[in-house]
Amino acid sequence: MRRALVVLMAALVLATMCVGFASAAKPLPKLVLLSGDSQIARLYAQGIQEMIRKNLGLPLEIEAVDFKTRLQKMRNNDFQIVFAGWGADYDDPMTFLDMWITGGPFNDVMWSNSSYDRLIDVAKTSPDEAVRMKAMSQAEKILIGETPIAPLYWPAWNFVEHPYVKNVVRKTVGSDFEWKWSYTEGRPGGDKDQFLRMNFGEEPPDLDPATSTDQVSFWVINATYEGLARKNPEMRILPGSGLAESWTVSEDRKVYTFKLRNAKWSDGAPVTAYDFEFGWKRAIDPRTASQYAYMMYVVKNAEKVNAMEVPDDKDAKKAEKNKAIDDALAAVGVKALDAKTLRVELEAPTPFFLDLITFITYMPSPRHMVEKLGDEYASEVDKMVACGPFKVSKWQHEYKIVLEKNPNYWDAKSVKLQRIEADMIKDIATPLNMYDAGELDLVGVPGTYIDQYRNKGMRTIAEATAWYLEFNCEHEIFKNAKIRRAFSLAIDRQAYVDYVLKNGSLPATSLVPPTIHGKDGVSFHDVYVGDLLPKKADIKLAKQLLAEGLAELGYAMP
Amino acid sequence: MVQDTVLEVINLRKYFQFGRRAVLKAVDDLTFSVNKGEVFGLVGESGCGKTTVGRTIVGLYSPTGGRIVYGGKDTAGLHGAAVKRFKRRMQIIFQDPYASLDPRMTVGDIIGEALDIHGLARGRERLARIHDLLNVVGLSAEHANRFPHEFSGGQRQRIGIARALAVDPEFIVADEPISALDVSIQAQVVNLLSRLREERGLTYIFIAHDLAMVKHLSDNVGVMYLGRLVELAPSAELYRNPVHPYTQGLLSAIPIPDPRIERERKRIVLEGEVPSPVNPPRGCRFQTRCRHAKPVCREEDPKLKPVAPGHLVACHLF
Amino acid sequence: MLAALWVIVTATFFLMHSIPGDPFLSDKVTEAIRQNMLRKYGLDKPLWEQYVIYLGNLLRGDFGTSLKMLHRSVNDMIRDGFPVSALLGLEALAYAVTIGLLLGTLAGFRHNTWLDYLAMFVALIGISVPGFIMGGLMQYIIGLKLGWLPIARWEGFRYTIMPAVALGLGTLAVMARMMRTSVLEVTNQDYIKTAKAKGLSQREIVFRHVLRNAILPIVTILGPLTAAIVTGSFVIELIFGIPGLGKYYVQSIFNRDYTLILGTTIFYAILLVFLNFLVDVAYGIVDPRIRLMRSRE
Amino acid sequence: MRLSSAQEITQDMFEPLRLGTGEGEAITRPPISYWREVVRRFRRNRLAVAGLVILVALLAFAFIGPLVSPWDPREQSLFDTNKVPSREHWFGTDNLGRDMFARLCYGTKVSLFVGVMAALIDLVVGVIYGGISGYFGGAVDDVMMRIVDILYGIPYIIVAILLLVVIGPGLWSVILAMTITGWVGMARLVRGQVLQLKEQEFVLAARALGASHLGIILRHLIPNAMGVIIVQMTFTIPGAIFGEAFLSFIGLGVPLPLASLGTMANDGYQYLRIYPYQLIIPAVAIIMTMLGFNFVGDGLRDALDPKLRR
Amino acid sequence: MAGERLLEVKDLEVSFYTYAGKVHAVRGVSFHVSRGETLAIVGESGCGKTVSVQSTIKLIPIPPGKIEGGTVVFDGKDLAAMSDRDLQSVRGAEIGVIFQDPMTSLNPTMTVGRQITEALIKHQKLSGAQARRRAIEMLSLVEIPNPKERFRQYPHQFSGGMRQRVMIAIALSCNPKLLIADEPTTGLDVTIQAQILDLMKSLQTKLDTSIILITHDLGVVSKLADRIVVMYAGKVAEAGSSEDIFYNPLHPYTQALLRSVPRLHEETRRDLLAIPGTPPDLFVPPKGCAFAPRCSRTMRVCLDHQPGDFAAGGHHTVACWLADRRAAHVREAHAHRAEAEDAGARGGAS
Repeated sequence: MRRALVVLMAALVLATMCVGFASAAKPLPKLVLLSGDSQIARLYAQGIQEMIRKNLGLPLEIEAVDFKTRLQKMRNNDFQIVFAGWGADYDDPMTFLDMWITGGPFNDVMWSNSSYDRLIDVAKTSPDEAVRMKAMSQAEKILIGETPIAPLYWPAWNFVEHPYVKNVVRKTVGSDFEWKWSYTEGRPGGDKDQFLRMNFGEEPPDLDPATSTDQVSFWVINATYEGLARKNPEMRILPGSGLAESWTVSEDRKVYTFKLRNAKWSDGAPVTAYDFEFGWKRAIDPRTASQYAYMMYVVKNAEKVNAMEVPDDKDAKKAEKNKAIDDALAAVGVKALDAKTLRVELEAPTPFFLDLITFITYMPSPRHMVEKLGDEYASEVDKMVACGPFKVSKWQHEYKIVLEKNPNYWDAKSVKLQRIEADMIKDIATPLNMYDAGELDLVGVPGTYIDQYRNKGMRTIAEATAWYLEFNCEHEIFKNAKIRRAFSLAIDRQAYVDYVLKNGSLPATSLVPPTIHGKDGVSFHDVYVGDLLPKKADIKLAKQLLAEGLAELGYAMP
Repeated sequence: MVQDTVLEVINLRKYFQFGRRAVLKAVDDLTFSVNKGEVFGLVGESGCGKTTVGRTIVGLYSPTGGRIVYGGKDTAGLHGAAVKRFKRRMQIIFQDPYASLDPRMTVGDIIGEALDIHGLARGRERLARIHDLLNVVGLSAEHANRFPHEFSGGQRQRIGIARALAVDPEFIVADEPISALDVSIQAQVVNLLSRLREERGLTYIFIAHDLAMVKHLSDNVGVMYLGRLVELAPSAELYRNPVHPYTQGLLSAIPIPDPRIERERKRIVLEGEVPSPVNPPRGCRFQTRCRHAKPVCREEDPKLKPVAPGHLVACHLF
Repeated sequence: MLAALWVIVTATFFLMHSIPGDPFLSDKVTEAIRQNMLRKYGLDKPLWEQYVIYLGNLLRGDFGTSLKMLHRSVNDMIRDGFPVSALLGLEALAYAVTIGLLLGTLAGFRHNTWLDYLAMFVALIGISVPGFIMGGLMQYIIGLKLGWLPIARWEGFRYTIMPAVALGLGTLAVMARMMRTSVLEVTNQDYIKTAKAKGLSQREIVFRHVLRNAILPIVTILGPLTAAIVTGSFVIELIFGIPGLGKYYVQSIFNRDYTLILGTTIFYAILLVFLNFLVDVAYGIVDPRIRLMRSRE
Repeated sequence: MRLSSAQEITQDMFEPLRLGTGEGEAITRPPISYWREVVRRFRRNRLAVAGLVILVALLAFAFIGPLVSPWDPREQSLFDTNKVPSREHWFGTDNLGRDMFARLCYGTKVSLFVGVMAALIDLVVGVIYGGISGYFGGAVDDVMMRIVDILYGIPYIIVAILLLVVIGPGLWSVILAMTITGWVGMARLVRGQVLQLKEQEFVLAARALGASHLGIILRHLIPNAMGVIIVQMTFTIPGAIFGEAFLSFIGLGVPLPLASLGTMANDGYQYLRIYPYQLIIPAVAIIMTMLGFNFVGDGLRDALDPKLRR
Repeated sequence: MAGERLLEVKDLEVSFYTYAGKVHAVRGVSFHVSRGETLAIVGESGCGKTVSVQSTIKLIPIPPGKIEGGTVVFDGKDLAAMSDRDLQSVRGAEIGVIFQDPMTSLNPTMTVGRQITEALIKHQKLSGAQARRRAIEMLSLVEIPNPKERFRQYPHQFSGGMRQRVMIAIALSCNPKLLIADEPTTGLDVTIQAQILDLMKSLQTKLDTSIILITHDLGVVSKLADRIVVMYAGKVAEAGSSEDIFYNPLHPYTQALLRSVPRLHEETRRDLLAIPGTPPDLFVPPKGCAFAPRCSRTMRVCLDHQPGDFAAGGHHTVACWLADRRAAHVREAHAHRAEAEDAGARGGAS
């Protein structure tokens, strides 16, 4: 009897222990935020770290790595949370939204939502703007709701320029600078010599529009080339603003026919529709290996051709493969009907196509030069030509580049500026010192210097860029949407931009920045989406969601 | 004196590689023997190889050729523990009283190191031995805690002797033990060495360039020139009847601290200087400075041959 | 020498390829296009094959094309950048050597006086302030606030002064300290007493006997010091907007610009070897003992 | 002819004395070990003492500072950013509202740690490598020195950066990057010392006594080379601290949330024109560290080098 | 012999101020050199012989050295009162110096020729070519073969003996009235030493130079010296003619010194006399006679009172209380014992 009791007791104890073990939650693993390693990236990451610590009570480690390491880790899905950003390629919400479709090339978070995918597909193919806007706004709500990413802020661009600098236009999409209409008035020493001195910060790595990818090159190419259209200072695209005098669009909105104006390259050769066809196909040709080829994917068959296998030198079937690519290129939807007519056929009705034609990759290539020079094209001043308002007149690598007014430009009479001299000084403080000493006419103001320039005529414009945290949706913790949302809600976005960034950035209450336009040129965010996230942290809800999420996963609340 | 050969050096050669091709023949074909209980003096000017001979005998250098037979055993055949035993039997005293004592160690530890290496004494016994040894060389126990730089040259040299005595050796190579010392101190060390020889039955090789002191101390003396032994004789015989022209010149060069004698003395002044041992002259190595050099001297290397009982000379003149 | 270079090339090559990412990885590149680009530049081949190809090109003196500045060959970049870096470096070295030796000599002769302390303090400030701080401060104070010298750019002698001084300060300090020690040592040498006993004046002793001998040990470290100056120019070139080679040095790694990383590494390695050779020659000139040993061999 | 003051001298003083034999052997100076001698010489050098005081002050600052300061070096206060030094925040706050005093203590500690660890690793590797190379000489030495020459030919910055990017950021990565080629200098130095020492007669004496290689290395070579090694270390430590500052400048310094003097100076450099104190404070700390170690190093070298004895 | 006094040093006091304290290296030394004579200053290392002589032309490093007293009259000039600048015209021109270590006394980076011409150009205002001619002359005077070729060579191309010859050539190039030879043969082999000593002797007769020979080697002294000064612990122990010192030494130190070296020419083996102990540390100069602790005839007076110089006939002086008339009984007692001791002898280190 006694013995049985003892056994029973023992069994009971054992059982409770077992239960106890079973219910004892796993300890939380180390949480790591992957960030860039620049001064500013570290600072911003520490701001997040502190908010998570304060508002969620979770310790977050920062792993600051260099740019490429961070990208590779993102591509390899080797992260928990990463601090990332995306700048608009064109003025349409799609540039931010199609990233997150299942299996999208930039969907590093491994998030997948079929309704989202469907909505994006609708928005991509529908010719009806209203339908598109609705689909995209719904999609964004799903995205923010499930929180594979937590938008943080929409950055602002701060700069100062001397009062005599007039009409330097800053765009928010594509190339940032537009100097076509710039001039000076009241420069000490007179305005007879019309010029601007600025700092590019680095050498433009690639001035060939078909392959170029970086900001500085874009500035130069935007000034020295012109596409079928050029945005006016109000960012509108009007027929006749570029090399196309006019255009017609087919009924199904899939075929565009451009009529070119009489224009010349800076060496005197005429700019023809063939130059456009040549240039576009060159960007699409996989053998060119252009990084921005995907910008051309809206053109019919472009994506297919671009994905074709490129033979290497020793490939036995080299000729065969090359021919296959050549054949496929012929079927791409861009064709010069004659020297003055360009016909473009699209995969789908793409409402933002007219925005795309101002993009650098859509610039014409001077066939007569490129065929002669091959890869050497645009490597030196005498190895490139211009069809835009300016041409490169001096290029001291890694030091200085000088743009000069292009007398052959069709609208040369509108161009007042004779010359743009640009340094390539990477340091942050040096250009500011030079600006203060009158050695530069305009200069960007980095975040750390804002306090100093705030009262010195500093101006701020919003960028078409969003910064956000990406959560790895396959990570043991962050696969839980509640936890992701808890993190997102724990961030006090207003305090973050006011006290950490302090540079005029806006708290991101959704992903697509307000600078991106929707139907009829209104702000997509303001009109179609609104604030999906609170500007201030919702600590209570965040903590509750965290607790729920951790419980679901069987982790202990720290 | 017991005529018991304790050390035999047979055709000893020691060459040093010098840069890529040059070879310094420090010691070349040297043969002599040392009897138990005697003092064998080795003299010669700087660069003649006398220090190399001493260091090779105690095993600091391994010979390039030839044999060193100690107590009937070829030292080249010793291995492991036998080497260590050999090192207890034979010790060396160095020339430079400043460089031969580790400046970072106390005198006690310097002497104690010898005891430690051979595990001869520990703890209190070790201390007692050290004090004992200090007393033997005329220093006192309280000196054990001092550092070498606090001692004068003579005292340091005596510490060096105490270190050598620590392992209770039977044979000591004294490598110019007094040449760095002041005159008044030299006698202290020399007298100490003499006393120890008597008290402990030690055998010495006494290496020096000071012929007067070598003569004073040694039973047999070998004269070296450019890696060769040119003359070998009992001490008194050598000084009374130097045969080799070099020995004659050497003896004659030594100033005598007696003005009257010095004034009347006839000098044989050796002309020129010692050639480089890297590139010694052909034939007799002394021929470049020899007043009596004959054609044969430039061709043929003279062998050591007896001119009197126990008196050998390497010269074509005899 | 060649073996050393080979080791350096090999080590750098494989170390470099073990860094995550590649030259074409960017936030806006799709995987398909990236693979395309890798193929175009032969980076999809097995590593050893790339290595063999690289070595082959190297033997022909071809460093290849930069993978960031796709149109520029590494040879060109070095050809453009090095003369600038070299000029900057030489000017910095000139300041460092003249002022450093002067300070060191003064300190050595006025051992343990206020002059000694002052000179050493100045010298130590030189090694105590990191280059980027010193460069930035000079630019702000001398360039902007005082307006004495141009803030940045590389247009003529006036533009070189600030960067060269900022670059040379560390070396200046090392020079001064070594010279001080060396002078102290030489002044204690017997031959200085001989010179004094000859009735030479202090000045004659210093100029004829002390300085030349005191400089000897300094010549031996001139090689590594020059190398330090040349390779240390990165920060200074960055701050002063100078189109030198220094910046490639660091940026090429962040850009995963493989050919440029290797090109600059090899170039600097050769430069180091060459500088050390020059120093040997220089040493032979100032020290007759070495000269003779050489001629004998 | 001159006589001493004759009146004190009396006839009875002219009696022979029998003196004890040990009389002349007495050493009148108090016993001084080598190191005591060094300390004495060191103390005579005003700069060296000043350097030592600076170093002690820095250490005290790094370790006692946190006890005094009420602030946590990591605690941000986003509403109190960039506050100039005040009674509340003695050294002000930085761009995230962290107390600069607390951070400086912390940064000093981290920097000293980096410097000392780097120097220690250099020391261990350099002493072992240089010791073996120098002691055994011959072919071993040839091969080992060849390797050193090769390492010497590799530009240091490239290796450090490559390495840091490969193995990823971390305190130990930074230390490793500092030492990857740093030990070479120490190895060369130790080799030189050993080559010189092993021919010294006291080492020969130990060999003649039958001492083992290890015994000789431990008992004679290392203690005698120690002075030079220590001097070298006093220059390696600031070198490593400096190197870390440089790596910070290119974004490869110690990882967050750690702070070092280098990262702080670099942060502060960005604010030079608005909040100069944010640069000045860590810069002064760096300068102090450099000066401290260099003064001490110079002082030690002078104290250890008998040639400079006056 | 007792010609006109060329150099007269009186009551010279020199100290070195080191971090560890003051070293009173020279404690009231007086000596003189007459024209044409060779004065030997004998003593052990650290006895102050080099410092005394070098102080006369301020060759000692100042600081830490400091000349604290005494007069130095050379050829009618008070050198002690002269500034360093004025002394420059004396050094090298009127007083030449040879140092102990020929290996380190020549500038390794300057040709031998230039090192000789330097002084000639400076003091005799010769042109470069004249100086060169004179220097080559000097090289052949000191018996260096191929002087023209040697003129262009560097010191490391010379052997020790040859370098010492060069040093002599430098020292004598300006025809000085006085040559200070500071242990000129210490680092050399005996056969080379013999050559150098012969050379010095023949040059002295040729050039009629006075010589101060500083040495610790009594053998060297016996060959060259006319008069001898024996120094001990920073003071002159005994001074006199060569004969006085060698055959009638009065100071126990001189006596012991002479008996501590073996003599080559003696047939019989005589035990060496060892002087026990070590010279005093001049950080703490002894109160009485510095030699007292090592002396075999110490008296009570020796411990507390420094002896003055006692005249002993001619120029022979001795600084020892034994020379005091009150110590006559000790002298006599010793004379008896010494006779007895001459047969046997005491030995041993302690």
